[in-house]
Amino acid sequence: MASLSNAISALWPEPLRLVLFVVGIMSFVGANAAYLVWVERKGAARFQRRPGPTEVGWAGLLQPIADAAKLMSKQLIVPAGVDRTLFRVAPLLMMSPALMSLAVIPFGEHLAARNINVGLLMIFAFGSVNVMAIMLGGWSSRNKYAIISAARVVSQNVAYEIPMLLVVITMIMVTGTMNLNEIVQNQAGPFWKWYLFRLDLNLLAPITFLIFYTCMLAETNRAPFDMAEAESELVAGAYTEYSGMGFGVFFMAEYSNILLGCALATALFLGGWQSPFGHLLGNWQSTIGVLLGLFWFLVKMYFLIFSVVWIRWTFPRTQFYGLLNLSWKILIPVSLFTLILSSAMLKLFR
Amino acid sequence: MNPLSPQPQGNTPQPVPAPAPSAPAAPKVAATAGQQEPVISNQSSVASKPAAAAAPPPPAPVLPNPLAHLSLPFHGVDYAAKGYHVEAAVAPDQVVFAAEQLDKEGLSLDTITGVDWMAEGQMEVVYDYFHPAKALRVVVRARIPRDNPEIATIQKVFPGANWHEREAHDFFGIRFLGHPNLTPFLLPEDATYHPLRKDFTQC
Amino acid sequence: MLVKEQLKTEISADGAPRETFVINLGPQHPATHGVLRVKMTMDGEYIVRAEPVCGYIHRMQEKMGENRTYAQFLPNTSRIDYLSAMTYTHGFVGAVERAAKLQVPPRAEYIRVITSELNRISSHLVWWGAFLLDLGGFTPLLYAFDDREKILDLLEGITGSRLTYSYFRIGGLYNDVDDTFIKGTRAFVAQMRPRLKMYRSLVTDNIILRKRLIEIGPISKEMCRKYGATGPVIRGSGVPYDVRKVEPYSAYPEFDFVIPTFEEGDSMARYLVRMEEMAQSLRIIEQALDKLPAGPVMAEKVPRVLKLPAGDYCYAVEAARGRFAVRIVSDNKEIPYRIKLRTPSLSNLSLFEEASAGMLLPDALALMGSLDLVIPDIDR
Amino acid sequence: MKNSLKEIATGFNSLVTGMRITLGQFFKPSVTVQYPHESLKMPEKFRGHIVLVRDPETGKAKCFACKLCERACPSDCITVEGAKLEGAKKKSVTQYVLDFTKCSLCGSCVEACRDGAIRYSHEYNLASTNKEDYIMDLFQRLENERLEAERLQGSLKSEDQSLKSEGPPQETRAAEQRSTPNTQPPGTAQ
Repeated sequence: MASLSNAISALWPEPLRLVLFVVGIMSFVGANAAYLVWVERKGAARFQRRPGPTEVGWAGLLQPIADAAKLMSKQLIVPAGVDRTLFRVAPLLMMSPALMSLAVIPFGEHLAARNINVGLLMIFAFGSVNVMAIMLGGWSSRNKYAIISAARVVSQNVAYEIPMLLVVITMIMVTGTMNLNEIVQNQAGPFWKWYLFRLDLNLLAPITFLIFYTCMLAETNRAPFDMAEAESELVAGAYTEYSGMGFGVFFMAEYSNILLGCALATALFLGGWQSPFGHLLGNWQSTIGVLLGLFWFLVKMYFLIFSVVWIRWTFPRTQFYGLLNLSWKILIPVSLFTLILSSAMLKLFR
Repeated sequence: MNPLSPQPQGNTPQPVPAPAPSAPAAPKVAATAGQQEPVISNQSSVASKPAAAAAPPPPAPVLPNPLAHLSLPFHGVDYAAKGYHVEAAVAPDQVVFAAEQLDKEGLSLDTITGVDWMAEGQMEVVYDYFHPAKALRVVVRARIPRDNPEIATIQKVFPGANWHEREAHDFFGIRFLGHPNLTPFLLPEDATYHPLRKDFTQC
Repeated sequence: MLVKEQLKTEISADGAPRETFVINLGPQHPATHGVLRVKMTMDGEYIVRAEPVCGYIHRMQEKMGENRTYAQFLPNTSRIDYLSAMTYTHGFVGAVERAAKLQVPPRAEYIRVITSELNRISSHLVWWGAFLLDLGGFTPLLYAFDDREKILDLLEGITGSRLTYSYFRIGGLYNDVDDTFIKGTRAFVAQMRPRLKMYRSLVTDNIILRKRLIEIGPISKEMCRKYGATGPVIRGSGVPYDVRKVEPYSAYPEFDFVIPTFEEGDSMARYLVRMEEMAQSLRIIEQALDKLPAGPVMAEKVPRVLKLPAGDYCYAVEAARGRFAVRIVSDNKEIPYRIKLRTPSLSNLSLFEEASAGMLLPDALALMGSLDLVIPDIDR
Repeated sequence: MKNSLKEIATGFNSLVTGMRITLGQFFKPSVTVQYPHESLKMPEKFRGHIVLVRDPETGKAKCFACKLCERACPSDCITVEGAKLEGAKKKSVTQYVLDFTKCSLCGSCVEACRDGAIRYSHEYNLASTNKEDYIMDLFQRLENERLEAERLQGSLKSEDQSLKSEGPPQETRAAEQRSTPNTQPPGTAQ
């Protein structure tokens, strides 16, 4: 049987294929953003020993839909004296980079909207738009809490993009490519071939992963680094003045960013669509293979997402300067060190 | 200093174990003298009191007075009956001095409050102190005229008095002279009434 | 880096007026636990001046006291600090009993101690959860409430109410405890010890929490004394002041317990004091259950119409937040001439303005949380 | 350097410990009660709002309108009226209104009552959108219950015995469930 994407490309011309993928990604992100909220609520409930949403649908599965309906039916209040355009644009500006970045994530060997050589670069280029969005949202709200939050987000994201990029540079150096598909292909085989465990290439690989993971939490403004929202300090931070779907889009974007971050971590460190037991079921080209690849990818990605939820419901929030200290005093030196170490290792052993 | 046996002093019944029903009722015996002439020493303060002429109390046992060395009319009180160890009725212009003295003794300010003795036309300001290391509760009282309730602030000695004085001002209209911010504390910002004055009828 | 001392002034280092803005923290704000408002003059995220504005939930309890009999005022005392209602009622009935010279039977005193200590634990649990909520950790709140529910169930079983107990009556107790309560309390003590250990490893040892609390919001002994701070605040500054030890009341002298103190004076010290106090309260409860004497729970000859002899009477108890003192001025009538309620939260909060100057907003909120405020307790 | 490495190690360890604990809780059963579907049983001594106690002999209210409860109430939420019926030794209650909007559930009234004529109800589902529902005419409520019981007695002879032997507490409690504020017959509200 021909592979799914081959079939698609054979049957439909390129523009149609693109539309299909874009729609696919958008619905994937939409469904995920909605149901990650459910996962979060259900997960939080379990960590806190309560049942969580149960009323709407079986096990509360229709809750996200009810929430969305509620948010959509609410009035979009624009506070007096704000810059309306920026105020309205900010949520969309936060949502769109996540959507676009997902275009280069390979969910299977042939299941990527765009298999481009600078995939990683593109993700990070779009990733920095995120900061702008929250900053604009916070600044244009004309609310003191929102402005404090905007200022925090900028310094936080600047601080965390550095170690994250250093880690990614290490990975690019180790893999020798910026194409995510190739990076995953390089990790073929059983799970000890994943870059997370490739101590022969990068002696500090697990630490590299931890740095990446921590930075991802900080970049997506997730607890314990949720300085932008910091509910008990800044009410709702940059989102204070947003109502209805304005807030809803911010909320969805937050989950889309988590999704993106976890997908990227999966592709970079956890072998992407590769099975942890090597090629057991033959060819990745077959439809079964594609689906199996998707299955493994999603398993790993959702495990990471679960861990994000788990962390959120375990720890208190860090101090803001503690957060910056962590980045500048620990993460950046360590990631620089890994960069140098792995380049030395590459020079010596390859 | 001579730890005097507690004389009928201040506004309270005597610190005797069993308050006889004939003991002077609290409001009746006011420290009127205290506010007219400055009380200098323990001795004079006691002497200057109009000493409950109506019903002389039975001789009370001498109670320990850990603050006898201070030049203020402190006298011991039966803790089991009253809930404090030492009390003094001082002149209104001596409350700051008393606060300074007690501050030096290492006491801490418990609270400041008022009692409105409408019948006598007086307002009593009660300063409660406690010692953070030992069982020592001190009550300092001062009486001021009810129609012009003014007394110096002890906020400079105990910054914690700030809020207590504001509260007393809210409730009784006592003006604490020298207080930096005598605005309504618990009452609404525009409150002009003082609900704990006995003639308050607004509610 | 801005120097803390410099931040306390309105003038910046170069002599120019500091460019500040005012932010209103409250009366509706997630971190103010009710309706406290803090008017904060900020320089960026640094606090130049934080001025608490109180009175949003003021109910004039003291005036209410002047309009009703002693027995009628009793339910009010549960509503001042609703989280440690038992101890507040204790303070009030103690003052009345002292004035009326009522001898409370020993069994009643023991049960008062048991219920007060249970109440203290439940209050500290609420504080613990809410404090963690202030610091951004939500899950501990629900663990704390899980344990607190057990206490509330126990207390509801004997008092009939979950929060505003009105259990202590002038001269004794509303009713006697039953075997269910005693067994349940023993079971609770046994359950609570491992939970405290769990809290320790989940939260107290957590590096994020330690970073957020250690050396944050230091309060010196002298500052505590000047502001009349009591309870865990003064004990966190190294002064072992606890009314239960300094001015022993009720049956407390008969139990063996220690007053936990920490010298540091920072938010962590106050945190640790409360955590340790819960363990001590468990000890007291255990001892009291072991020694619980038999007998009546109500004093004999409590007059139906209670008139206190003229004079003023004080009584202080150690509530969960510190020293709660009641002053009753009586003029030999059925209703009190004046009731003064000295509440610990007011004095504890009054030092906030001085202590928080020059701090960062999140740190100031950690400091405020560590003071354990209950707003109705301040506003009365 | 050594210290900071140690700090990082202990810090990391504390984070892992915390996560282990929450994961442990993850798999434990939940501790909450799903309120509208299931509700807690109130303990015997639960202090709900007050209701009048029926005299098992006469089937009428025990209360004889001595007004002790009215006087004991700190919030003035009880209004009692009584009248001397023909041939009766004592007065009997004709009106007993509890203004539940003011009631603080302190229980002073029950304690003041010397004859055990009022008791606490175990009813706690008292939500209503109508303020009038909280001004409860307890006497009317008791009368309605009595009439209801009589009606039942008349129609169902077989239940006659059981109703009598049950005694007042169960009987009234069953009636309470019928008469939450929402479902109260309009006549009971005043």
